[in-house]
Order: sequence, then C-alpha cells, then structure tokens
Amino acid sequence: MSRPRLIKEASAPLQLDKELLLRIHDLMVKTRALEERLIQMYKQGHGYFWIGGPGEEAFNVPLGMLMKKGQGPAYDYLHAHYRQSGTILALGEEPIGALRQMKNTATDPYSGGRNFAGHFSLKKYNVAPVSSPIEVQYAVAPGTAMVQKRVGGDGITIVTGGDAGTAEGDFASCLVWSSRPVNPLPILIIVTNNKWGISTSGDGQHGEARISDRAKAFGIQAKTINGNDPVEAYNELKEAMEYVRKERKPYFIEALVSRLYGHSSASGANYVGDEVDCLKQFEARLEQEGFMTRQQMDDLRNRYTEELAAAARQVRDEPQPDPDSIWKHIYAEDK
Amino acid sequence: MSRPRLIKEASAPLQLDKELLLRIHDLMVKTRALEERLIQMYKQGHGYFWIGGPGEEAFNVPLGMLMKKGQGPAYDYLHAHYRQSGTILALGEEPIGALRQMKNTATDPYSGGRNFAGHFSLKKYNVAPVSSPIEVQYAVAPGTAMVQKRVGGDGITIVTGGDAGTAEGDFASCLVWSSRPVNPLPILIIVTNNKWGISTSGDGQHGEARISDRAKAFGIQAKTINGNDPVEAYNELKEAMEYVRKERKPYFIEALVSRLYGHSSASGANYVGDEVDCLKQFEARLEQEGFMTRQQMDDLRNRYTEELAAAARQVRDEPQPDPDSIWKHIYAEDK
Amino acid sequence: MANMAQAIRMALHYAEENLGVTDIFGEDVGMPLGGVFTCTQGLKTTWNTPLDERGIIGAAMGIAMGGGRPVAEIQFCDYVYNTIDLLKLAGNTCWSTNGDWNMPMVVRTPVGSGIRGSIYHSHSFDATMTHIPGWKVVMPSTPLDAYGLLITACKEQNPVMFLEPKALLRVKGEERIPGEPDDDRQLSKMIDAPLGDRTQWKPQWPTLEAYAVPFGKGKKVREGSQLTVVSYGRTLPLCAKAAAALADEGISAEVIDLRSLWPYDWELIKESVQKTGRVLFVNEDTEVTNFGEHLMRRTVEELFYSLLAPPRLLAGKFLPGIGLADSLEMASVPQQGDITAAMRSLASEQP
Amino acid sequence: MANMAQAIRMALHYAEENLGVTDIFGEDVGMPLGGVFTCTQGLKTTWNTPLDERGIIGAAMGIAMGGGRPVAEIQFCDYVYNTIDLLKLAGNTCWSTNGDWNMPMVVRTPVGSGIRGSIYHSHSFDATMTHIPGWKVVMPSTPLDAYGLLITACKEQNPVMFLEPKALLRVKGEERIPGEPDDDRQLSKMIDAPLGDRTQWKPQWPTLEAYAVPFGKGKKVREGSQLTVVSYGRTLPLCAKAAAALADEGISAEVIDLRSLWPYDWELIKESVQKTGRVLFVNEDTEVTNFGEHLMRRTVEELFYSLLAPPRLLAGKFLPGIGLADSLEMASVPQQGDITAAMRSLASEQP
Ligand SMILES: Cc1ncc(C[n+]2csc(CCOP(=O)(O)OP(=O)(O)O)c2C)c(N)n1
Ligand SMILES: Cc1ncc(C[n+]2csc(CCOP(=O)(O)OP(=O)(O)O)c2C)c(N)n1
Ligand SMILES: [Mg+2]
Ligand SMILES: [Mg+2]
Repeated sequence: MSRPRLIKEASAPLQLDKELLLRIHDLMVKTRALEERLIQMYKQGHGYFWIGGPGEEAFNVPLGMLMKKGQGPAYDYLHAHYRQSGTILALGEEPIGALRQMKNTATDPYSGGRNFAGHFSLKKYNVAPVSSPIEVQYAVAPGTAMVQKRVGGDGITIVTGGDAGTAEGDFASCLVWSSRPVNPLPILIIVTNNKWGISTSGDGQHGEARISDRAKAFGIQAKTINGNDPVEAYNELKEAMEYVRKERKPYFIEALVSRLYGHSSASGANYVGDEVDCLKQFEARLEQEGFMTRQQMDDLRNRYTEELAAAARQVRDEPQPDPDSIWKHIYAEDK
Repeated sequence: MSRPRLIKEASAPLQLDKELLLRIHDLMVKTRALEERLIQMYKQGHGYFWIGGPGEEAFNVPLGMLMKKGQGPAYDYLHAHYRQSGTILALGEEPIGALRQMKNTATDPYSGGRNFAGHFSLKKYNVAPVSSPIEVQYAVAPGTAMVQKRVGGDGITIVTGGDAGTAEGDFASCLVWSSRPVNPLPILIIVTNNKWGISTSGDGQHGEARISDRAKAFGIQAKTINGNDPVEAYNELKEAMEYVRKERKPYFIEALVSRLYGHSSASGANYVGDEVDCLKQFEARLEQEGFMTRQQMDDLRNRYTEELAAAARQVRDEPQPDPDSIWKHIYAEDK
Repeated sequence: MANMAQAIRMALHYAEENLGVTDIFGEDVGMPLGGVFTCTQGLKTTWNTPLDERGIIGAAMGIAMGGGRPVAEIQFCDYVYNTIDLLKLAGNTCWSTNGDWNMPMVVRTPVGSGIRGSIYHSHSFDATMTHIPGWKVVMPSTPLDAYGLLITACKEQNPVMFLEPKALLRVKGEERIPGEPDDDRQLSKMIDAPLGDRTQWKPQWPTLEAYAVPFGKGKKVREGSQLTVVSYGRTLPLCAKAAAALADEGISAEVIDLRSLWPYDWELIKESVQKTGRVLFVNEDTEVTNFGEHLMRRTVEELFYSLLAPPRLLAGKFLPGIGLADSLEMASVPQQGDITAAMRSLASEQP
Repeated sequence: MANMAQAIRMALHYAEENLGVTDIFGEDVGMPLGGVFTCTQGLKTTWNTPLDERGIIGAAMGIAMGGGRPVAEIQFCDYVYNTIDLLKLAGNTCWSTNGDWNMPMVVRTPVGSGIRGSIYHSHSFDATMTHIPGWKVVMPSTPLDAYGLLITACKEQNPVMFLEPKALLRVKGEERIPGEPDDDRQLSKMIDAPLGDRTQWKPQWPTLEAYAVPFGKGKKVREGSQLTVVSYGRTLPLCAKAAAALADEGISAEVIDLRSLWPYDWELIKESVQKTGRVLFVNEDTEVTNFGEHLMRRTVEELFYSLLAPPRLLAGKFLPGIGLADSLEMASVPQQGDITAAMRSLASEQP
C-alpha cells in the first residue's frame, strides 16, 4: 500500500488551542519516557519481554483525551491494542503501573505479575484487558456497543488493533456485526497501520488500497488519516467520536503511524532511524510556532525521564507474586 | 439488501446457441428431478436428512459445464457448497450416487454412507469434499489456487458458498489470501445469494449493499449477477473464468438465486411459491423462442423423473455399510 | 411433563423476568424459528445473529463486559471449534486481569449423537470443554435438571457452558417443573409456537417458580452396592435402564448423574466407589484424552486401594466422525447393549 | 552438535531437496526473519503469510489437496485455538470421503513453557491435539529426534502435528545429525542467518543424510527396574536427570521418551510397567482431560493386576494461564524438583 496524500502538511499551522497542544505534548513526552524506560528495564534484565507504543503517541494520546472516562455503559469502552500506553496515560493513569507489569511484581495493577508489559486492564475506566491473541478484541467489541446502544446515552465503544491483524477473520466480523441494518452499533473501529506485522511488510499482503476501504464496503463511514500528526489525529478523532456518539452508528479510522523501536524486545527494541518520529516532528512545529522552546521541551523530557527512573528503582524492590497466588481469581467468587 | 437492477430482462432474446441452450436445459431438468427425488426419499423415510440445490440450477449447471474437468492442478478445482448437484451432474456424474448418499448405503460413492445428502466428493474431478461447517472451503480454496499458480497452465480454483456464510471470517480470509500483491491467485470466488440463512433473512444482517462490494474493496474484479438466468450465468461465468485462467488473478461473482424448497428437510422441504423458479422461467423462454415445445419439455421431465424413481428403487435394496467399516480410512494407508 | 427443550425455554423465560438476562441470541434463535430445537421460542430478548460463531462468542463476552447478561447459543457444538481461543479467553479473563474483569455469560449448545446427525451434528464437546479452565460446565439429563441448572447458570458471575444432549431434548421428564401446568397439551398450547405464520403469536407463560440446581452437585439416580456407574447426558438414562435390567440378574449397580462436569461432585463418586470397589465411567465423546479418563485418573490416584477391579471407561470410539448410516452410528458411540454388557462384565470381573 | 532449531531447519532443507516439500510458510517464516525461533532460515520454499492462522491451516489443506507438500507453521501453539475446526476437518477428510481424499500436510508449532512466555507463549497443545482423530502427533526432545521425526512427517500421507518444545529449541544435542559438520561454530556459520542485513545471505547446507524416526516408536532413555517414567518434550530431560539423581539414592527408574504421541508405543510402556509395577506420566499440559490421563487409563485397563502402586500423573496445574513472574511459572508446570519428588514418592509408595 502506498501512503495516502496527506491533506495537512507537517508544516501547516497548528489548529488547536495552545493549552490543548501543550497537554497533548506533555502526555506524548510522558508516554515516550515511559516506553523508553520500559525498554531500558528489559535491557537491564528487569523484565522478560517488552512490547509497546513508541511511535503511536500522536494518535493514542488524543484518543485517551477524548474518551468519555468512567465505568459502565454510559462511558466509553476501549478494547485496546498492546501499543496503547499513550491512551492509558491520557486517561490519567500513573505510569508506575506499567513498570510494575514490566517487572511482573505482585503490585502490578493490571495483572498481578501475570501478563506481559503493555497488557493493560482497567475496569474502572472501561478499558478491556489487552489480549495477546491478535484481533480477538474486534470480535468482542460489538458486545459492549450493543449494550450501549440499548441503554441509550452517548457512551461509545472503541476498538484498536494493528494492520497485519486485519487479516484475521475477527476484523471482518467486527465490520459485519457493527453495520447490521437491524442494529448498527455506536462503535469507533480503529486500525493503527504501522505497515508491519513483526517482520512481515504490509506491502505484499494487502490487496486493498487502504484498509479503510474494507469498512467502506459495509457502508461504514471511513477515513485514513495521518496518525503521526497529533492535531490531525485529535480533530479526526473528535469528529468521528461525535458522529458515533450522536448517530449511534459505526465509524472507521485507519491511522498511519510509526513503529519506532521495532516490533518488540524480540526484535531488539532499538530505535529505528527511518520512520517518522511523531514527537520530534510535533516538537519542531511547537518550537516553530513559538509555543514552547527547545529548552522547555528538554526540561520536560528530563523531568519525566528522571521520574520514571525513580519509579523503576522503586519497582525493582517490590515483591514477586506469591507462588500460591496462582489459585486466586480463577473464578470471580474469589474476589 | 435490495436486488440489483438486472441488465438483462427475463424476456430478452436468448443469446446462446440452441444446442447449448438445450444442453443447459436438459441438465437443469435432470438436476431438478434429482433433487425432487431426494426430497421424496426423505419424506418416505429413505434417508434422514435432505439438503440440496433446487433453485440454483440456472447457475450451477453452467458452472459445471464450463469447468475444465480432470484431476490435478492442470484442471479446475471446485470447493463446493452443499447445493451443488447441478454442477456435479454437469460434470457428467450419474445421479444415482446422490441417491445412494441420501440412503446412506455402503455403495454411496461420496462417503460410503457416512455423510449427508449433497456432500459430494470427487477427487477424480478435483471436487473437494463438501463440508458441513459453513464457509471453511473459503479458507482452503486459496491452497489449491497457489499450487495452480506455481505449476502454470490454465487450471483455476472455484469456491462457492451461501450468503449468510459470508459473515464467517473465512470469507474475508479468502479475499485476503486471493488478492495479496505478492501472489494474486487464479481463483473464482462465488457466493450464491438466496437471501436466507436457514430462517434468518439476509436483509437485516448485511451492511454491505452488495456482497460483491466486499471483494471490490480488495481490488478484486467483482459482479453481482442474476443467477436465475442460465444465459446470463453462462456468459458471466465464461467471462469470469476466462479472466481468471488468463490473468491468474481472482474474480468474484455474487449470484442471486432462489431457495425453492426451503433450507433443508429440517424446514420441511416444501416447494416455496413466492420465489423465482429458474427452470419455469427458462422453459417459458425456450417455448417462446420456439426452441422446445411444452410437450418436449414435459416428456423430458417425465423421463428423468422415471429414471430417478427406478434408481431410487434400486438403491433401496442396497446394503448399509458394515459396522466394522468405521475403522476404514482413518488414515490414508488403509486405502 | 415438559420435555427438555420446553424446560430450557421456561428457564430462559424465568431468567429474562427475574435474573436480568438481556440477550438470548445465536443463529436462528429469534423469530421466526426460535432455535432449531425450539428452545428459544417466544422469549422476549431473543435475536438472530449473523452466521458467525466467533462473532457470537465475542458478542457474549462484550455484552457481559458491558454489564448485560447474555445467553448465547451455538447451533450445534459441532460448529464451536473455531471459537476455542475465545472460549479460552473468556475463561482466563478474570485470572489474567488478577480479578479486574469477570465474564458472566452462558453459552448453550446441543451435543451428542442420537438423531442420525452424521459427521457434523453428532459431536460431543465435554472432553474439549473440560480442558478449558475458568468455565463451569454442566450437562443435564432431565428437563427438571435442565431447568434448575440453567437458572443457576444465569446467576453465575463466571462463564458457563451449558451442554444440551440433543437426543434428550424432546424426551418428557418424570418430574414437574415448578409452576408447569398439569396437562402437557396445555403446556404445549401455551408455549410451543404454532406451525406456519408466527408473527401474531405470543406465548402464555405459566407462573414459574425459582428452582436452582447447584453446580458441583451430582445426583444418585439409583442406589446399588456392587458397582458404580458415573455418567451424564444421553448415556445417563441408558445407564439407569441397564442398572434396572441388571437388578433382575442380581447385580446391584449404583448410578450417578454427574450433571455438573466442572466443578464435579467428587465426594459423591468417592463415597460410592469406596462402597462398591468397582466403577464404570460412561460418556459418548471420543475416548482418547476424554474427560472420563480424568475421572478415572482421580479415582486411581485417590481410591486405588479401595478398588476391587480396574475402573473402566466406556466412551465413543476414537473415530474422525459418526457416520450417518444406522449401523455406523450404533457402532461408534455407546448404545444400551454396550452399557449393559460393560456393567455386567465389570460386576463379575475377578483378578 | 546442532540445536533443535538447527535440526529442524536441516530436516526441512532435506525435505525440500529430497521429499518434495513445496511450501514452508507461516507468519514471519520467510525472509528476512526465518521464523521467530530461526527454524526456517535460509530455506528455499519459505514464504510469509498474512496474520491469519485459519488462512494458514486452510492453505496447507488446499496445497495438500492440490498435490503440493506443505509444512505450515503456527507461530506459537497459543494461537492455534481458532483453527481447531480446521484441524478436525483435516483429520476427518480421508474418513469422511471414505478414502477419496487424503491430506499430506505437516503443521509445526512451538509448545510449552520455559521461556517466561507468560499467558500466551507458554501453552501446551498435546491434550487438545491428541483428542483430534486422523492426525499423527509427534514431539521430539532431542535435535536428532526432531530431525528424524520431521523427515518422517514430510513423507506422510496424513496430517502430522509436529510439536516443538520451545524450551529445548536452543539446546544442543548429544548426537550428531547425519551429515552435520563436526564443529558447531562451523555449522552456525553455514546455516545461521547473520544479524543485520540478510538480503545477500545464502546458507551453505551440509550434505545431509536420510534419517527417519518412525512414528509410533518411543525410546528408552534410561533402563531401570523400580519405576517407569513416561514423558516427552520439555519435561523429558528433567525426568532423565531426576532418574540419574535418584540412582544415587538407590532408586532405579526407567525413562521412556514417547516421541510419538499418536500413534504411541504402547508395547514399550507395557513391557516396562509389567517389569516395574510403578509408572509416572509427566507432561506440562493442564491436568484435566490430559493426554497423560489417557495413558493412565490404558495402563489401568490393561495392566491393573501388574501394578504395585497407583499410576501417577504429574502435569500442569489446571490454571487459566501460566503467569509471567518466575514464581508463577515455576508453580504452574512441573519443574525439576517436582519431578524428582514425584518419582521418589512413587518408588517408595506402599499400600
Ligand atoms: C492470533 C495471533 N497470532 C500471532 C501472534 C504473534 N504476533 C504478535 S504481534 C504480531 C504482529 C502484529 O502485527 P499488527 O497487527 O500489524 O500489529 P503491530 O504489532 O504492528 O502493532 C504477531 C504475528 C499473536 N500475538 N496472535
Ligand atoms: C459453521 C456452521 N455454523 C452453522 C451451521 C448450521 N447451518 C447450516 S446451513 C446454515 C445457513 C447457511 O446459509 P447460507 O450460507 O446463506 O447458505 P444457504 O444454505 O442459504 O445456501 C446454517 C446456519 C453450519 N453448518 N456451519
Ligand atoms: Mg502493524
Ligand atoms: Mg443463503
């Protein structure tokens, strides 16, 4: 697939309030610092495996900011991919939880040391557990949207996943179930397209010109956007979410993003030079428009880096889960 | 989904050679007589279950006539649906085999009394075993097409299935695997759309205006045709197959057909008055154009009906499979 | 008395009215058909899904996560095998999230042989399902148990697999469902959909009463002293019949209906085997890596020194399918004669 | 000596050259990666599939039907569970068509724990797979057996499931693959892809020789007289080590590597158990409806009166997953200490 012609140039003026831009930037920096800390923890032997979202901050942060945060069908559900730390932080979550999961401590708030890094679960914010099996979230997501459709209100369901995963039948199931004439669903279906599935280039595998074309075939409103531009991402997501909230119908977004540290620690987790770095690009624009100075940005980055280093030191000494804890939570009665 | 505007009217002049038209007609009558005999066998207690293709003759007969018949990748593969008796007869198969399968005799050439009616398997003609699980044939079919692409020649793979089944992920898998830019496949993907999945009307379940739109999203040449018109079916299939043979690329046909005796014996297997009967319609045109008289057509029908009644009597006395035969053919060594 | 299909329908009605069930769905589950076995006729929260088992299980999970109470149907368990990953996911979600999320969902599916269903309408699912952690798995053999187990299922906080022995769905019970009218024909008139046009039809539900069969509790169907037979589903009534016949030969067999496969009533089995010293496990799933083998393992591990003869398993033959012809189906899964013979032989086995 | 990943690669190369293998495929199986465990580096018929396990199994079936010889990979067996229906179909096609079609296809997939793979890179697949008729199922524990079994797999006329114990993939063997060079570093230089750019790289294959391990034949890894241990895959070397350690305590254990799970070498087990009267089955799949329970059932049914103590099963705990933390993984599946303790206790068990 060739890249779409992007409507907005990277050098176009920023069309959001300064305050909003700075909040986005702050969260993007925080997310990047978190991911880089996680990678470092892995490299230092403080975790067995890393996977995460450096390169998707420009899209994932606005997504979290725009979510209607809360628990239950009146609020938004997120059936998330494993590169979603930016969204989680934008929801207000403290980054130390992710470090705890990386170090698989008993204190890990998402899985108690059971699951891999990036596998968030926050029932309090309607964030469904991230699943390692690719694409199953697309089969599950219509369910929460059905409940939301029935109970009324403006809560919506959001589902995200990667480009390669769209080859699984569950992606098609999601389109089928979301667009049934008897019951169209309030669901925002998202694919973050980084052009790769581990080592497999998307070019050879996708017959469709755009992944969004597959949604269009179902009569679903669909767009391909530049997910490396936080302003475009914010505006497009806002428009999409408003549509879904009001119309109670599905909407589809394909966001073109980068994979800045390769697939995962299994592929080395080293910075990849030839991909667009959304944070670098955004910072250049912020500087250019005089919203922030290089110094301010460096300070911010350093502050987060230090905070996360401190948090990592703290987590290092926290206990591993008790062996007997394996018997807990097999069933909900054990709660 | 609303019906497409059909380009050719049912009253338009027949555009094929008389000889060809008569061959199509003959096979359509033979197929209908076979299906009606199978239904009767079921109703008389000479079989446990009937499912089959009355109402699809106008499409399935031309399909079988146009197939390149033989064994191995140089010939066409058919990954068939369970309503495909017209295709099987058009390939030259004797109808008595279907009766034997209905009566689950040891002589059943397709499964030795193991499988339901309509579950053909003819390795000699590259007809893959019909599977009860809906839609799995769409996941399998790309495999034979890959072999054909590699060995060269003009053999193609054909896969057929129903409209409701397209909701299974395997339908999407077939589109994905057939249209990969690294290796587009010589495959003709067919959906026979009778607007029903057992008791479930397609109207409420399909967000796509046409099932063929789903193929178009993958850049696959795709058409929706009137499968109740054997002339249109013949011409469209011919064009499609020539394209696939020559271009070694996928092609998609959605054929609108009828379900003349309901879903299966489970729903009663009674003639449904309000569906287009392709055979009636075709006979009216043949008569109108003077290719056949009513008398000739009645004679033909009677001849086949009698032949099949005789065959059913013959089958009735054939032995059931031996209980010990359950151990045969678990593995291919047993052959 | 009600048959099992009617009992299931009544339990679902009860659950819609009293237990907050919000969605009863699956292929052909809603109007006009109400399920290929009539189990969901006339219910108010039914709807028809696309032909997509993965979507059905996924939707059930999502509905459960959204606070609904789903009862999903897989039309035949033969068609559940492309969803095993999702069943595993539903079963591990509570554990994987360290208790953050739970999955209160019920999946119903008909299982087993007995209707000449050929290769793809005869599958059993107990072996595969009992290997998936995090689920509760039940399988009634009477209408009343079906009613009571399904009501318990609809109260559960965890995923429940409700296996319906299809050969027994149309068999009438010997016990009355609490609230069921005295006259069967009256019941049928009230809750069975008419043939033909159903658009105007509405069921008249009897006033059903709460009745819950707890999970993990088996039922002693017959007392006996010389051997124990443990079964469930289609083969259970055959075991009971065999025990009755063998009583005439002077063989005293105790018959246990497990009802709940996971968790199961180990105490009931144990007490019985300690008494009889001989045990036969009967089910119709294929016999390699079969749930009966688990029960047998536990018996051997815990009760070895109480055994007077090796425990035995009578199960389906390890074949790729059940063939359509009568002769094939009969030869593939335990029939009355096989069960009686196995019991007789075990009762008399001497080292 | 070669490790198991290299042995697999060499067997596949041999099979491409000599056995007509036409397609080695799966997610990331082709260039540039050559498989997440390097098993398919440098082979000439590899290609990368879409991320679609159903498509992968389906394509293997289709390629087999078209006369090709496919070797498909599921990247981790944890991701095979949405294809069980297709595996069942591949396994029943020959039977369902009364012998008309057969399915000469191989599926390879890494299984088991041992790399801190957390919930979804630690699954075992032997229980689920041995319940599916029509397949042959093998699982080597040494590089040489991996080589020999894979060569046999590539000659089969039936579907073969080749399970790769991922904890052993990087362990070097103690026996030489026929044709393998003497020096490990030389082998690595010849057939391991370099780090970084691989576009110009070509492997230099050693001249490999035919070597086939027949299906259905186990291997006595250690002779012993007091108890029998039957295992396969990751736990096999642990059993062997335990037996060696226990020999110092005066306990003589016989260790059998099953290698072939279906069909399996009953004669070897039987002969051994008749000698020792005590048997421990060890595997790491979850323990309910587990293949070890099948082996135990057969032992009890056929050898009950030869047993000096109840047969035992040591398997994975019945948990929804294997947790990431060390403490969790160690507590969930059999470790060295668990195996030694189980053997010791069985050896000394008295009624
Ligand atoms: C069902 C399944 N198959 C295979 C894998 C192994 N796997 C993990 S990530 C991945 C690639 C995913 O690519 P994509 O969907 O594009 O997401 P990305 O990682 O690029 O964000 C694969 C094959 C898996 N986790 N689940
Ligand atoms: C995987 C699977 N799910 C469910 C069924 C039960 N079933 C048999 S036919 C059918 C409807 C099929 O409808 P469609 O695909 O439109 O084909 P048609 O019968 O109309 O030709 C269903 C649900 C099945 N055979 N396989
Ligand atoms: Mg990607
Ligand atoms: Mg249809």
